[in-house]
Amino acid sequence: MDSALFPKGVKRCPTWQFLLWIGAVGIVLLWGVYAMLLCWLKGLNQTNMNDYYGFALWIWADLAVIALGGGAFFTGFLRYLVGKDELKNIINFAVLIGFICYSSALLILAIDIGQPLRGWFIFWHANVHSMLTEVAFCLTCYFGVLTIEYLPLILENRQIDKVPFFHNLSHNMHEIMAVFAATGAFLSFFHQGSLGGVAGVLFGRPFAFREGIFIWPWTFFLFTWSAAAFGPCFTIFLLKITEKITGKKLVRDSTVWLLAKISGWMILTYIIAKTIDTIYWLTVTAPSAGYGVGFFYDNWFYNIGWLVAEIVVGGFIPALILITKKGRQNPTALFVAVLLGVIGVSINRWVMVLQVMAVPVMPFDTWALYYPSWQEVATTILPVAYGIILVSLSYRYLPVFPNEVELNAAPEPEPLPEADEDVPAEAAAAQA
Amino acid sequence: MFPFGFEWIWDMSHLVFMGGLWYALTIIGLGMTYCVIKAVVDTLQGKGAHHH
Amino acid sequence: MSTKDDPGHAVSDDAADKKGGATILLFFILGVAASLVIGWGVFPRLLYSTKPQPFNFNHALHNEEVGDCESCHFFREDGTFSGVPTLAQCTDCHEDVMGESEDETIFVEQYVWKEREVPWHVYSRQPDCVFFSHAAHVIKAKMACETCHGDIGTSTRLKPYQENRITGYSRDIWGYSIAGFKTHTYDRMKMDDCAECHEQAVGSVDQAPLTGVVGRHFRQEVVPAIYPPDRQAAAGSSVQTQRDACFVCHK
Amino acid sequence: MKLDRRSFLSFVIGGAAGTAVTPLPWKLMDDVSIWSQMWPWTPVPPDGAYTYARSTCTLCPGGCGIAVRKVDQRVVKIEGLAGHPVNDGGICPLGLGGPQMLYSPTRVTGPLKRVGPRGEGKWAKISWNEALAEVADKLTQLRDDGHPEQLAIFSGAGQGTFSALLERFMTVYGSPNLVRPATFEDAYGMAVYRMHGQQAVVGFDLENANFVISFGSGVIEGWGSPVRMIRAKSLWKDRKVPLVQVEPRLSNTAAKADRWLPIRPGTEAALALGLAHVILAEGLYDRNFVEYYSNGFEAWRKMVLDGFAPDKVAEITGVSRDYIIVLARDFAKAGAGVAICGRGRGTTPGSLEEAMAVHALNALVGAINRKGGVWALPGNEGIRWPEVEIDETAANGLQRPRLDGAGSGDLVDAGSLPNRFFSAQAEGKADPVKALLVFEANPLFTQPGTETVKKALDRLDLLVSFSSLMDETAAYADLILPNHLYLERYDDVVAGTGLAAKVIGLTQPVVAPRCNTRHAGDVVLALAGAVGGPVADAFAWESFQACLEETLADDWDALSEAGYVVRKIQPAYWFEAFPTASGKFEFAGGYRPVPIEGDKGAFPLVLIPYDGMRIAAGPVANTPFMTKTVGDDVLKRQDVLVEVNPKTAGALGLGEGQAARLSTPRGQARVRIHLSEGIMPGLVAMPRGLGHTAYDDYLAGKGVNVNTLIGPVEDPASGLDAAWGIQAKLAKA
Amino acid sequence: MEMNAKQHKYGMVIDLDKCTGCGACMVACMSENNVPFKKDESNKRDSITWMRVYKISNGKPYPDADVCYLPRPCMHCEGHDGHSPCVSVCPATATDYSRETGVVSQIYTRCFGCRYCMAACPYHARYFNWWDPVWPDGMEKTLSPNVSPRMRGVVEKCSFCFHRYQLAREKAIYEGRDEVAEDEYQTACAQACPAGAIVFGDLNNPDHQVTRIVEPDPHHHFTGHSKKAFRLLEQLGTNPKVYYTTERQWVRKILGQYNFGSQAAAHGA
Repeated sequence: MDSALFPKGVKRCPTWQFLLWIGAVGIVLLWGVYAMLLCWLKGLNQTNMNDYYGFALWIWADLAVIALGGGAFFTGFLRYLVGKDELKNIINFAVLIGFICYSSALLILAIDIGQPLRGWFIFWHANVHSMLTEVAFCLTCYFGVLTIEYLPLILENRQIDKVPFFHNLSHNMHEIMAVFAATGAFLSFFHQGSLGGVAGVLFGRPFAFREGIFIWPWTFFLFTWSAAAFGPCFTIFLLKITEKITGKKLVRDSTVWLLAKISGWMILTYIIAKTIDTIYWLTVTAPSAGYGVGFFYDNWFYNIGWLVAEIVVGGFIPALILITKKGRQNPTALFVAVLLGVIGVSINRWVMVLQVMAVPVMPFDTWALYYPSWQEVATTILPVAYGIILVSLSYRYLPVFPNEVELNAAPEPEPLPEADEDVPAEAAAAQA
Repeated sequence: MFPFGFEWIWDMSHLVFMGGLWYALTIIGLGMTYCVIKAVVDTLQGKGAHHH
Repeated sequence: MSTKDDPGHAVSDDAADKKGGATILLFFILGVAASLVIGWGVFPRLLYSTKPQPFNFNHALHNEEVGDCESCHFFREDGTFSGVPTLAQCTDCHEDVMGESEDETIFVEQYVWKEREVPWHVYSRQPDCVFFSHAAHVIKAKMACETCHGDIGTSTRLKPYQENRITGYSRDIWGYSIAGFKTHTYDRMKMDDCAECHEQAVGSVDQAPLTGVVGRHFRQEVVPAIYPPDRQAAAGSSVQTQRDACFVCHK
Repeated sequence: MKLDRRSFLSFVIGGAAGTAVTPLPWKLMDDVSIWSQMWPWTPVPPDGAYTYARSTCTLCPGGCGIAVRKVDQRVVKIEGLAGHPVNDGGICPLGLGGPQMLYSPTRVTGPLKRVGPRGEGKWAKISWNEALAEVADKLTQLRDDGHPEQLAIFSGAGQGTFSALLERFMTVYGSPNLVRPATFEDAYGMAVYRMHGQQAVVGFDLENANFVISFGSGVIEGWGSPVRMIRAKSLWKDRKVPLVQVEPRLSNTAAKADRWLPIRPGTEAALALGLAHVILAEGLYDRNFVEYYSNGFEAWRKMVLDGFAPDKVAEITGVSRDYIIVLARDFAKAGAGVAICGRGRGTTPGSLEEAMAVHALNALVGAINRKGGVWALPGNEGIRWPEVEIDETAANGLQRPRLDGAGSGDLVDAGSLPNRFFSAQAEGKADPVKALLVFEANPLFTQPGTETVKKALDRLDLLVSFSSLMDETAAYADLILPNHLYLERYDDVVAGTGLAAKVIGLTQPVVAPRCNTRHAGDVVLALAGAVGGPVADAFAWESFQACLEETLADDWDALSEAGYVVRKIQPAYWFEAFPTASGKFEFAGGYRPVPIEGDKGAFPLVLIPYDGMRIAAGPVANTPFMTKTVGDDVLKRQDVLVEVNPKTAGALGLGEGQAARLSTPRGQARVRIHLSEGIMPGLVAMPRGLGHTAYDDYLAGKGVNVNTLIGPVEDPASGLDAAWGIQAKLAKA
Repeated sequence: MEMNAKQHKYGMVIDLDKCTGCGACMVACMSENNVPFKKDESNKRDSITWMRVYKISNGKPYPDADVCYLPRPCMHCEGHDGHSPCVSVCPATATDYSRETGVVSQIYTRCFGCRYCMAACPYHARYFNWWDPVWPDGMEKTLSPNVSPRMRGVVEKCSFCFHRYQLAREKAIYEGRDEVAEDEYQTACAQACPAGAIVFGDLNNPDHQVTRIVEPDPHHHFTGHSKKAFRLLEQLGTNPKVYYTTERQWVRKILGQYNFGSQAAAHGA
């Protein structure tokens, strides 16, 4: 009955099935919202954070989603600035993912601070020396950009588009989208970087501290780089999942392969840089502060395995798969690669937040481990549920995938699965 | 945030950082204003009514 | 599904759409107008509640009697400022009704005899996080009370005390202009107003365009008094702001 | 209708656009953040005039001078009084706690009468007149029955005017049963009495000593006058004065000492004699003193030389033979060496023989009444009041033996024996006490053997507590007549347990009483008046303050001005110091180990209590701030951690932080294990002062009261409690 | 940034051999600074103690075991020209370094609780108000008006009792003096310490006791000239203003050597 809202010529599952799906995810969402309200009303004592763990699960989630959302700016960068036109077929989806990631990041920050009502001080009373200030500003601005990039997609909904004003608006926005994309890329380079800076500048925390140039520690550049490298992995990862669930082909392989290839080379170059940085840090920076090589991994939980997992399993392996033609063109290998990539960058963000807190600094201090409370877990899952819902809605009602119709219009003799039964294929084709 | 704010100093870090920020904001702002105004004009000129 | 969708539809009533466009614009303007009225007119009235003072106090009269502010608002031995007089102080003169004013009668009967402190609403009450040294301003910088407190010393009636319903502070802190404009030094008592004067003392001002309605006056008269010469050349003590460090005015 | 929807939309958009250029959103944003900065439920302390009031702390016998910081009439802070002879500006965690006690929700706000069973906590508020009448009736009745001795007083009040007032009251009333908590000073005092032939207050001139051996004394953990001792320790550090700490546990004192000498608990006396042996054998003792001013030396010498050769002592104590010799030599040769005893804070007396052995050791090196030595100072004289008229009833009452047997039989030179008092009362001896008044004390918490004390109290007709706060004894009482807190009342404190000078401090009311309380002194006066006759006549003063002013007449002005007066005391020279039969110092004593309670088979381990500065174990309990400073190696949530050597714990399969059941012949409790290399294997150490059942959630129910697990062991020589531990058993919980 | 005569640099030197671990400094600090307290404070990672005394053990077996207490206030790091680990990371300028006094301030009403400064501070000197401060009925009367109570959700830390400097300065002004004397401005902990283990004063003033003990060497990042006094984590470049002295070698070793094992167990208290 909501078929009038569907993009032209596509098939969507029946409403009841859709509502069932949304409802199921909605329950998880509500659980997260409940936890969120607890944190806001009762305070952060609802978490298991403590004075040793001022930064914890949430901040990791924040850094992770921003890194993974990096696909949006980087794809945009390639499409509009580098001129990889091919990518226009996936840019919408990338933008959608980015929008979800960044709105989630902002939400998490709003829960994480002790005085949300005063959160705006970070802008009004900005201290430009603080990496966090840079993060807040660029993050917010870039979220604005993402909204601007996502807006036309909404306006292109078949019904909304009928309103001349909205039609014109989206049209005009498309016209100058390159400008917005450029600004977005500019902002992203900075906030992705300053997120790395957040940890890198902590000269009181030998595990996090890195040298660098000017005000920027090496982590600044490594974070930007890794976001650009792994962001597309996440886009592809989610695309594959979406295709699996919808049982449709949504983006041309050529497009995916192109993005995968670029991502692969980015990962490779990044992980080499990361390796060099790690070696320099372990052999020069840390020892100069009196911390031996073995020291940072001298714990039953935080052992050297984390380093291996991040650099080899989550770095070199996906890189090598993606840069080889055979690798990226084999569906399974491609999926494994992007998955490993996503895990790899997440591990990096994890150690740069939580292991930093865990490592003892004062000579008589001991390792500090922590486990999150259910409220923390719930508020961290909240964005996931929210993301799924937003993807579902967008997929159902907005022309996210320009090639969907043609990719799925190929006359198939056997009837489509019930799930997709709604508009007969012929009718759809006729309308197109 | 603004030159009249308490924390503002006329130094390099403010000029560079806040400069970059305001630059970005201006572009976004102008861009959107352009789009909206042009859309209004177009609409009044009856554009966008016929399409498919 | 979708007779709505037939392409002909949109074309059919082109005029209607134009007319629609105009009405929409009209409603837009209406919306703007309404919000302006609410924001500038209604909101400020709603934001503040007027609280009556326990009884009227005639500063002018007392000024004639005792001659200066210091006799009632004095410094203690340890350099701290006594602020609003306590009942004990007033009782020095007012054990009994002296004049005819009914306010005094209320005071003596309701407070002196019952030994209750007068629950004044203090116009200049600052948040608890503020450390303000009257000694530094009045003794060292030789500033006049009026600079911050205005001409209350010559007033014969206490003006109505308006309390911000949200913050619980006097309207005098934000100032009576809802837009936050000020024409006198005492029109507002927010942090920026303190900063305005303090700023003149320290480096940042040399790089910044002079802000504040009274900047120059303070630079010429107050600064030399507050800050030793060697301090004036140097930038402020704060690493973050190059102004006076936070703990100069906070506790 | 399509049109309406769109129009409405544009109306809203227009409204939003318009609102953005009004103060509304921005002012709201600012005000809301200001609100968040001043949440109504975050208190704003009212400002006012800052003043300091001089007074004297009464929270422990230390007698420190305090400067009480006030804002108008609020007490906000307590600081040490600079220039005060005892603490010179320094102050201990407990002393800092005054404000939290003054404004504590556990204050007894007025006279209370128990309704419902004892200790159930059901009270009726009564007027002071009713309260006084209740007590007076009982007092009168006891005298009418001809049994004034059935009234007993348990008083922890220091040696000041108030105590004298109580003594006077008991004398005219006719009861010998004025009982005081006993400390190591009682044991040491008896030792001095036997060796000097003189009732004396013992003082240690530690500031001038140049070598100190401490037999388990918590030098920096509350022994004597805590702040003074800590200052002395710092002085030693500056002057490089060695401190040797003899005890089985690495206490803070041991850690700060130049040498920690772990020793089998309870064998300290043997070590003292062992050291004496070396000094005698090598002729390192003060010949002048021994030859001209001592008596009974030869016999004592023989006893020591025969029985306490280093090897034998090493065997008994577990201290290495060689080090015994080295230590003895260093001590003797130091010139101004002094030995002190009294375990931990010295709140349990310990054995008389131990005190005598240590005192003999001091005598041997000529430390008696010498600069940097141990001084015997004339007892508490000074108070000159008119003689009391005693009627027949009182006379008869006073004839009766004390319930604790002190002063009669073979305990003729004993003063007060609380351990015997409570056990006798509990066992229902011939002439039990019917009414007990408790001042400045909390026996139900502080006396070892809580069960016995409880039994004893159960046998009373009337238990009256004068506590300002709802402590355990008060909670168990029939009546509470709350005293002013020390910040609200006058008192005089004779300072300096073990201080080589007499400092009298004045405690002054710095604020008006917060609750409907009365000065216990005034209450005593009122009660005396109510009893009437000679009892009333003995108290001419109309108030305690008047009594105090009269008593301290000469010093009153100086006291109220400076807060204290110092009486420099010169100890008597050797030739006139010993009013014994021989007129000389009497060498005496020996070593019989004090038996430990419990069967080694069933209870293979030994539980020893220990003291620390962060937990108040006396009649005054911890403030929330103090409890906050207690380490997570001592208290974890509601569980106390007991110190056990890893070897011992390992053998029992117990690990760090693990829950365990600790049982002794006296009782059992749930504890957690803290593995410590700083304690002798086979021992279990538990802090004193935890496990309160009264007070509020900031203190009650945290840990275990060690006194419920341990009981007194009577020293045959003195009748005092000489317990140093109890057999115990640890098992997984 | 040219220095000038009026600049103080308040600092502290703590004699670890005199410190008895009695805890008076902690209580004095809490009482002076309106520090809140909860019913259960045994979780030391969630227990606000501006001044915390750590217990360090030498890790040797009985009977060679030894312990040492280490009082740890905020170190008021100077870092490089006032850029302490925490100051420059605060996004809202809620914490600040004063060149006039060398004090690192924390403004609770400005702080919005992002806790970045806590992550930055290697000394764990910063504490977050996880809970609303609650004083048992009546005990709010113990609060001092010289220090503003904190609200839930903000970071707080030792201020070197700066309000005492503010009051001392007011007195000086009232008495027509320009400067505050050494004994006029002392922190609550230094004043209370019964062992006299804590010495506080102006490291820029050669007459102050603290300077005479430390002899800070401006040419070597203010390390103690006579190697007698040392600082915690000096090698990180935090340039703290709290110095320590001890003659016990094992303590110097544990506090001085950086790539330590976990052999030195610490108990917050």
